[in-house]
Amino acid sequence: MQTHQAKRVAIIIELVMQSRLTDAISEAGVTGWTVLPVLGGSGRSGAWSREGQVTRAGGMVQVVCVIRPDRLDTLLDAAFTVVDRHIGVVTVSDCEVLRAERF
Amino acid sequence: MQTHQAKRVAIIIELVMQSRLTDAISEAGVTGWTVLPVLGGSGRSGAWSREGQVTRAGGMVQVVCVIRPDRLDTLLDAAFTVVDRHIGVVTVSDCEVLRAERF
Amino acid sequence: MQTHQAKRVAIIIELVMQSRLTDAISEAGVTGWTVLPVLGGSGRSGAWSREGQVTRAGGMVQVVCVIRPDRLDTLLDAAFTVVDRHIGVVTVSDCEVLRAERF
Amino acid sequence: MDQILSLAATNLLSPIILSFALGVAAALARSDLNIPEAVAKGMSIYLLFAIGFKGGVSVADHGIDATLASSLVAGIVLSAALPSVAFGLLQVMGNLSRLDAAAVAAHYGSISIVTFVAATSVLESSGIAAEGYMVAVAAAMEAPAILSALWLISRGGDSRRMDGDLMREIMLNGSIVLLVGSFFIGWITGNDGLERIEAFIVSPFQGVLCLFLLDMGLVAGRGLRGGSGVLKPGVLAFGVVMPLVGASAGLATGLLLGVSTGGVALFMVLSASASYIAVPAAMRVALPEANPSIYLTLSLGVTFPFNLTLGIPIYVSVASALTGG
Amino acid sequence: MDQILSLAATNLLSPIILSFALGVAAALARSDLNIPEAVAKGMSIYLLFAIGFKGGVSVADHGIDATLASSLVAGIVLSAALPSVAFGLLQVMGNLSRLDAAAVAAHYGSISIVTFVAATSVLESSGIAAEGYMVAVAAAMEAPAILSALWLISRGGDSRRMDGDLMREIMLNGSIVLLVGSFFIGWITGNDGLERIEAFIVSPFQGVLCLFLLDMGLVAGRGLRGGSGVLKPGVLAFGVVMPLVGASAGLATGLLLGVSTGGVALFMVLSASASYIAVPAAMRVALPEANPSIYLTLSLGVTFPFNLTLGIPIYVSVASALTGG
Amino acid sequence: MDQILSLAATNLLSPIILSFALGVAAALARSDLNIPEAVAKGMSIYLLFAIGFKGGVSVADHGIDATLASSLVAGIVLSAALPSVAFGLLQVMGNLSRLDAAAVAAHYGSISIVTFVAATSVLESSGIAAEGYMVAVAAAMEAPAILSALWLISRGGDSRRMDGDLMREIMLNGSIVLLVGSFFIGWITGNDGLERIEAFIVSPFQGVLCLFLLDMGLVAGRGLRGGSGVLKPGVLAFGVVMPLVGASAGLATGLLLGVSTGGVALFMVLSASASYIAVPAAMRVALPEANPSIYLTLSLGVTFPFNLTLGIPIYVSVASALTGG
Ligand SMILES: Nc1ncnc2c1ncn2[C@@H]1O[C@H](COP(=O)(O)O)[C@@H](O)[C@H]1O
Ligand SMILES: Nc1ncnc2c1ncn2[C@@H]1O[C@H](COP(=O)(O)O)[C@@H](O)[C@H]1O
Ligand SMILES: Nc1ncnc2c1ncn2[C@@H]1O[C@H](COP(=O)(O)O)[C@@H](O)[C@H]1O
Ligand code: NA
Ligand code: NA
Ligand code: NA
Repeated sequence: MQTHQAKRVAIIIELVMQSRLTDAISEAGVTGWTVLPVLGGSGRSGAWSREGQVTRAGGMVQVVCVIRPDRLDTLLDAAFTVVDRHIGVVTVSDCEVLRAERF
Repeated sequence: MQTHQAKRVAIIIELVMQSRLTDAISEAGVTGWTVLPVLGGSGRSGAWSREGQVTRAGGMVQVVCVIRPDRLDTLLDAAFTVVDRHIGVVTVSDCEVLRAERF
Repeated sequence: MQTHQAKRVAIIIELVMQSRLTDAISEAGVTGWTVLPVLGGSGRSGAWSREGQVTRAGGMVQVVCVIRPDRLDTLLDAAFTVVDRHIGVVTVSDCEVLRAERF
Repeated sequence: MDQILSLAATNLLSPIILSFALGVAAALARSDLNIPEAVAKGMSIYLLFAIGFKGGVSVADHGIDATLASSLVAGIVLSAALPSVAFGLLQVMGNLSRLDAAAVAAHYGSISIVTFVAATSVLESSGIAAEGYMVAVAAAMEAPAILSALWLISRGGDSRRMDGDLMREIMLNGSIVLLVGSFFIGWITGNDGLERIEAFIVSPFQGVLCLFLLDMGLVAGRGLRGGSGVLKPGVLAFGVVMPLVGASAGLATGLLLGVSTGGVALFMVLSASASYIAVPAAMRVALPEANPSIYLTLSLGVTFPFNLTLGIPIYVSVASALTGG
Repeated sequence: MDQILSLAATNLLSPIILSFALGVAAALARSDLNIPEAVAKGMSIYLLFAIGFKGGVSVADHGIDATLASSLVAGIVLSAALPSVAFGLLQVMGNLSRLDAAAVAAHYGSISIVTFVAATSVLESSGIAAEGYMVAVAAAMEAPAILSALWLISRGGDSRRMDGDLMREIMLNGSIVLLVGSFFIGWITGNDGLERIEAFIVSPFQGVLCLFLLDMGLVAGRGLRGGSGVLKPGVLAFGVVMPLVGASAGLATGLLLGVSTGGVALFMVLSASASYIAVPAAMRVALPEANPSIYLTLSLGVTFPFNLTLGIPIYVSVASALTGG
Repeated sequence: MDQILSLAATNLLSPIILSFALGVAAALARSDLNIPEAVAKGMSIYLLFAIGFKGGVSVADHGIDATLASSLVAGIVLSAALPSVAFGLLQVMGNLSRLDAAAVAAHYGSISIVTFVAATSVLESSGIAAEGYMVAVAAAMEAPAILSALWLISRGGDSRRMDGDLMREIMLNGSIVLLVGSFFIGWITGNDGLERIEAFIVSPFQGVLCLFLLDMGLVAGRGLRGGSGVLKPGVLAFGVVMPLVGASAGLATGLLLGVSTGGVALFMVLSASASYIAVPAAMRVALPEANPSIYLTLSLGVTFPFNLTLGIPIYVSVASALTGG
């Protein structure tokens, strides 16, 4: 089956910043992304977990964005303005996609 | 630690199509997969979110399948028959696995 | 934007083993990870699903760990001691990270 | 007319409708107020279980009416026939594609159980009785419309939309099974059973309905915010005209069958209401090319609020007037 | 015998059992009816809190009986001893591996709190009183069976299954802590406390139990659909024989201790029931090689339904007959 | 003093406080007892809806008091002014960075609605009435403190922390919208509305509050386990001193306004309590560099338990003594 080169960008970010992030990348012209739930984690700012949270303050989500390689820098620049001061991990990996006309 | 080459196929698809997809790939002889929840997303058919959904109609899931490279095409063909007319994004990436005898 | 090589390790493991796994990798000096929920799956031990589970016994989670390439083996060794006798799939893939000073 | 207005006013100022309005307002103002999916689903299970159970108990109480079987058949016929009417009406009023029109038509042949629940609670507070088996009629009306709509499409040469899996999913979808199942449980256990769980399924019912409608308001409001652009004026108007057409069909059916005032009103409500759970799910499988924004916005954002606020009082008043109830 | 039959009939036609049956039927028919995990967990927390609290209030009311301490000890002994019986019985009836047999045995030494809850509600509606502290006995019986089963395995030369973490997880698992905690809260606050929250923990209890058993039925039905193939006839039969064996041990214990009719019945129920929450979790950690399909299908798909439908009426009738209650 | 002690004792031994204690104990003992996020959120929605609705009904009942407007203004002023007091106090008592101090200060200007709910339930069981509009005052006090704290930071030269989006999120956050919305629904529908949903929002209220506080206890206990290390003694002491300072400001305000005994007590409670939902979320957006462990542990792990156990009885007793209520 025919596939096409693409980049997969995964951004783990606080729930409160999610809409700011997706707004920023939409403005940069990126129209496709998926948001995955995150149960907990650990990093430089300590460990946290979703269990029994009543507050929006503590949660995180993962925003995944599959994109044409030549658009990667635009996306990263846009994402970085939001992630910059905030907790968040950004990873980029290679992947291939079916139905490339969609990206 | 000894690792082995494999392919990681991730398919984002509508909840209503999940069992049809996993049925199709089982029939093609693929026996291992994992289903991850998806909170929301955006694509050509607009943005959507899990929040307050009462209906099965709106949700999506991500089906992840780690597979031996030589079985990739069988899997993609089987998946494609289901994904074809439907909303859905299929990505393939390289990975390595421990305990390759399991795949 | 400047990025740095890293490894992304994803471990699908039973819920009851999650804290044992994260304890083991912390002890090996790994301080960053993220836990993602899993809805269901299928493997050699059959298919399962989160639906209507009242018991802790049946669930799984995915623990994702982004790490410097030179630390990979330490991580895999630590993880393996826990995963060994248990259900679980471990995959490793290449990725790039922003803000490498965090890893 | 006076009765309609006074009933409408009472209805509009009930906690139930105001909770719905609060939800719509909060969503339109982009508040982050939201009810977790699991809790909303839990409440809908509660409502289905309670309404089914109470219907069954009422049948146990009053015995099977001669009209039970004919009402079930009438419901199935209504559900199967209304999509053609809707499809025709859409051809006149909007210029949707055949696929979109068929998908919309399926929704209006089927029913919205929350509209039904809201109507029973208006009937109750107006002291109007209805046949307990109407919940079984509601369940019977969920599915036929889907088959009808797929048949409309297949006439256009596009077939193979339906398979065994989909058929089973439609016939055994959770809300039908729960409604019918709890109806039988209520029927079997009767008043003894009701007494044991009354404090759970009767007393807090109205309150749960408030919170559930708050959530429906949030969902409808979000839908309106996102989807309002996709609806042309003609299609929008369909969302208000079709319920009235459906209600008329329901009225005729109810009068023909000779059911009680409440029964006639509920036949009107069922025919007037549009599905927003079972049918959208089936459409995603069978007609993936149809645009969900159109049918969901229409059903949930236009017709549901219309029925909830103005429709139900109209239907109840008309049924009362024409049956002398 | 007559009493057993009439009690069984009443029990089988109660909303609770019918809800369970609805769940099983829906799952076997592959309906998509399902109750969200969070809601099911919420209901189980409610049930544990309510049953613990009411037990505590009853102790506050009637004072500590001289039998409290001896009942707790007896419960611990039963839980520790029954796995050996089950293990032996399995060696005769099925030909499971030692690991699988030990895992199954652990489940039957421990208890199912929902079975206990269902039994208390049968006792209540039959007007039979029981000691309030029986919920504490239930809590005490959760864990010892696990240690026993691991000891059975370690005798076979396979040790190092247990560590401090696992021990803490078993002893402080959520349901034990909630049951014991709410028992003490009920004891401390007594009838004053009960009055304040009665409308929450007493009146809607039966109704919540219905929905919870609907979910249990769905889970059991799904388990049966997937796991029925793994159970050989001998093992299947064990799922019905072992409860009767356990109940006999519970009967003897209750009679020896001289507790009330209800207390004897509950000792029988606890001994007859098999865990499906705490023990499976512990087995996944300690005996990961044991096949979960076997012990879950047996406990949830065979023994739980058996106890719920036939077992409880039998145990209650026998207890009544033998205590002259 | 005697009254304080007896009220404190009654309070400490209520099912509500004991449930909270059970949660804290379970978390400290590292039990896996936990309440699913969705269920906890569902309960908080229930509590907000019920408390808002009942406040509105009480206003419908007693008419608008002349003090309504002045109480709202006073609430806003208190919420805006208290952060400066807290900021100053922190400079004396702890040596937090300016950012951390400002973030903490924002929490103490704002309010904890659960503390408010717990206080109304103590007032009720002591037979002390309060103005129904106090829930509107509570809603009005949520947000101003955030703006105040950001202004404290911007004085230090660090600005651009606030934008339109954040402003909307703060003003229209879910709990404010639900509280104010249900307040108006209660006001509009009055006693008629209340009668329809009383069995849902009044009778089970105390019981739901128990389970909700069990969850709060679990969260607070986990916070204490993880975050206790980050709090220096001076900061810890602030968590007990600041509520007393806030309560004094609330007391003065209440006496000045001439509200009822219950009203004065609630002004004290609101001023003494610290936010743990709305403010932390805003701080993550506006002051991401501030350490969440500090402000969450302080607010949820120190001040919340203090107010719940000792604070409320003190505030109610003082209010009673000084108003002769
Ligand atoms: N190396 C890592 N691998 C995977 N997830 C990470 C890693 N580091 C941080 N995270 C995630 O990002 C969150 C915030 O990280 P930090 O900003 O380092 O506290 C953590 O709670 C984790 O969920
Ligand atoms: N480029 C992308 N990257 C990540 N997820 C995507 C992308 N495009 C689409 N999706 C996901 O697939 C769903 C359907 O996409 P579409 O069919 O384009 O509407 C979206 O709602 C997203 O969840
Ligand atoms: N090839 C695979 N690809 C993705 N997930 C897998 C695969 N094999 C197993 N899994 C996941 O790991 C779980 C346990 O696998 P197993 O130990 O093979 O039963 C399954 O239920 C799946 O969630
Ligand atoms: Na209809
Ligand atoms: Na047992
Ligand atoms: Na305050």
